[in-house]
Amino acid sequence: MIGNPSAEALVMAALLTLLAAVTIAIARQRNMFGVVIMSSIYSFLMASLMIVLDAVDVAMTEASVGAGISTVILLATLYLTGSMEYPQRRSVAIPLFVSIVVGAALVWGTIGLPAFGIADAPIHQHVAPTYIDFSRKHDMPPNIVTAVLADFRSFDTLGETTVVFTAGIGVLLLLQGGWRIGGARREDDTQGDDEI
Amino acid sequence: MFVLATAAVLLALLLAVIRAIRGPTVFDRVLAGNTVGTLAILLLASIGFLTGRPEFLDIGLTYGLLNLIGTFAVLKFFRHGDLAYDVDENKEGKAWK
Amino acid sequence: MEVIADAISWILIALGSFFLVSGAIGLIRMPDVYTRMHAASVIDTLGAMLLILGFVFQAGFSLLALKLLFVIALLFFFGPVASHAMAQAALHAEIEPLLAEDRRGRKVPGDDEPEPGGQPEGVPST
Amino acid sequence: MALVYDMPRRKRFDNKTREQQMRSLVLAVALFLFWLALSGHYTPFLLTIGVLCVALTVFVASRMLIVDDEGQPMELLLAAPAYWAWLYVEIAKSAVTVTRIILDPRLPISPTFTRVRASQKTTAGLATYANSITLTPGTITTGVSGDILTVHAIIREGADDLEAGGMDRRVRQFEGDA
Repeated sequence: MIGNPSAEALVMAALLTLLAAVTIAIARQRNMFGVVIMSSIYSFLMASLMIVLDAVDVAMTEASVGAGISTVILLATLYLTGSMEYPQRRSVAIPLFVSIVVGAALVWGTIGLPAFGIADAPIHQHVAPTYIDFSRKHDMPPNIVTAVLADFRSFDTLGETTVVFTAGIGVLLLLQGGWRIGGARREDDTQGDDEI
Repeated sequence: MFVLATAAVLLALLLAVIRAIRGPTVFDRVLAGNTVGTLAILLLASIGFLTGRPEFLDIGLTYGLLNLIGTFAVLKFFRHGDLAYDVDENKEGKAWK
Repeated sequence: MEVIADAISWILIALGSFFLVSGAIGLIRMPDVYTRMHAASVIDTLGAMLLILGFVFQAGFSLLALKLLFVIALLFFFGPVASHAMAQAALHAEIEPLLAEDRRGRKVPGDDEPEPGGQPEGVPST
Repeated sequence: MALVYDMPRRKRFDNKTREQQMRSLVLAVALFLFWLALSGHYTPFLLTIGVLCVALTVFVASRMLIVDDEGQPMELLLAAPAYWAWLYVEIAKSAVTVTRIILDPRLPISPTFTRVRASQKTTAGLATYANSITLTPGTITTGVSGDILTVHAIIREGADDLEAGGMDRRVRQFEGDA
């Protein structure tokens, strides 16, 4: 947030508006493929918002999990289920009530947080200086974000990396095609396969 | 100048999202999604320059690759109805020359 | 020297922004999927590449400029692959293109069996 | 449901020729340069890690049998910059055309499907031609069957240009230079 604070705020407002629009569209969408594609759009917008908020590592994770692996997983699910949502039969009163209460509780929770971007927030008092001192003293990677992710929080990162690794397997699945188990394939797979 | 670039990217993003919401076919949404991915890279770059910290452009490369993978996953599903489909496996002897 | 680089980069950024926005307008205005793909490819090629080239001039000779060039290369190599896959999948799903003229039945030199088709299938809504 | 057993469709691992070793080496050098460009920190420890990563990647790539003339067409590398420059000018010209169509209030499109013949001799050349058609705004390759490309063009003139075969000749020249 060094440059132009008002431009920053404007970009953030625009992105949040787009996010809200996409969310409403997802909720109204009845075709599941549309939902999958729009949630991937949502992830890209969310990742851009994270960049504006200077949370670069979160943006990276959001993009790879949201746009990469969850697309693959949701499509694999759609392969097993149908692709159209059934019309809603029950009343929406109770779900609406629950989500309003939860949302209100979350908003209420944010009141207790320190103001956004303030310099004397608790995290800047002891956490960040400790990371910086410690990583300098013990010859950790030159990039402190890397040091925090790979040295201080390595188990947490191991979990995240596992997710990204799984995403990599999804990529192989897509690009390499695949021999099915035992090299077998079904005869009827070739039907309807014409070349345009 | 970077403000202009950021504004242009945001405007294009808005129009692409409108296209994604309006559809009408799934392929319109895929197309809009692909465009949003490209615009996210551009937004990343222009915000980087706007705030004077353009160091995290590597992430743009990741975005590009992920965008490609997501698009391909959806399209492969539509083309073949299956994510693990292999063209060569199912079509012998039609290779190019 | 600095001034010249700045001027070039400003021109490139302005042009890139222009093509970006007009491609996005095309995304809204075009009547069907296939024509919208052409509009989107304006964004992917000229819009994005000019904008990033403008940023390259701002970055000067550094690793940053190299990274930006990698982004251009990515768009250059993978953009057409995605467009092609999209068009093919849409055709496979039997989404009929609006056509002013269908020359798929035309004889190509060195070709024995022309594909069926070849009749004009309606006029685009202009 | 009949089961059909296929042999793995590509070459076996063991006949690693001299050419493949050469390709692996070029791939390793290219990857290491890429690594250096992205890293920006050059201490002995990090450089060693980089070399190890590159070695692992090349090993996995050669095990996946993607280090071949299709996956890594290094012959085309020398002729490429001139071709890319030419292609970029073409892209700019047709992008301006498409932009004028978009911004014209009457939206004067005349979408056309056509078929053109690709006269390239190698798969890399064919892929270059098909991708170049797609990359220029206004034309998209929608299918490849043998050496016939199906192309969707946004205006008739785009289809006419492709049928005249200027780009086809340019790609063949590019392929021949290599």
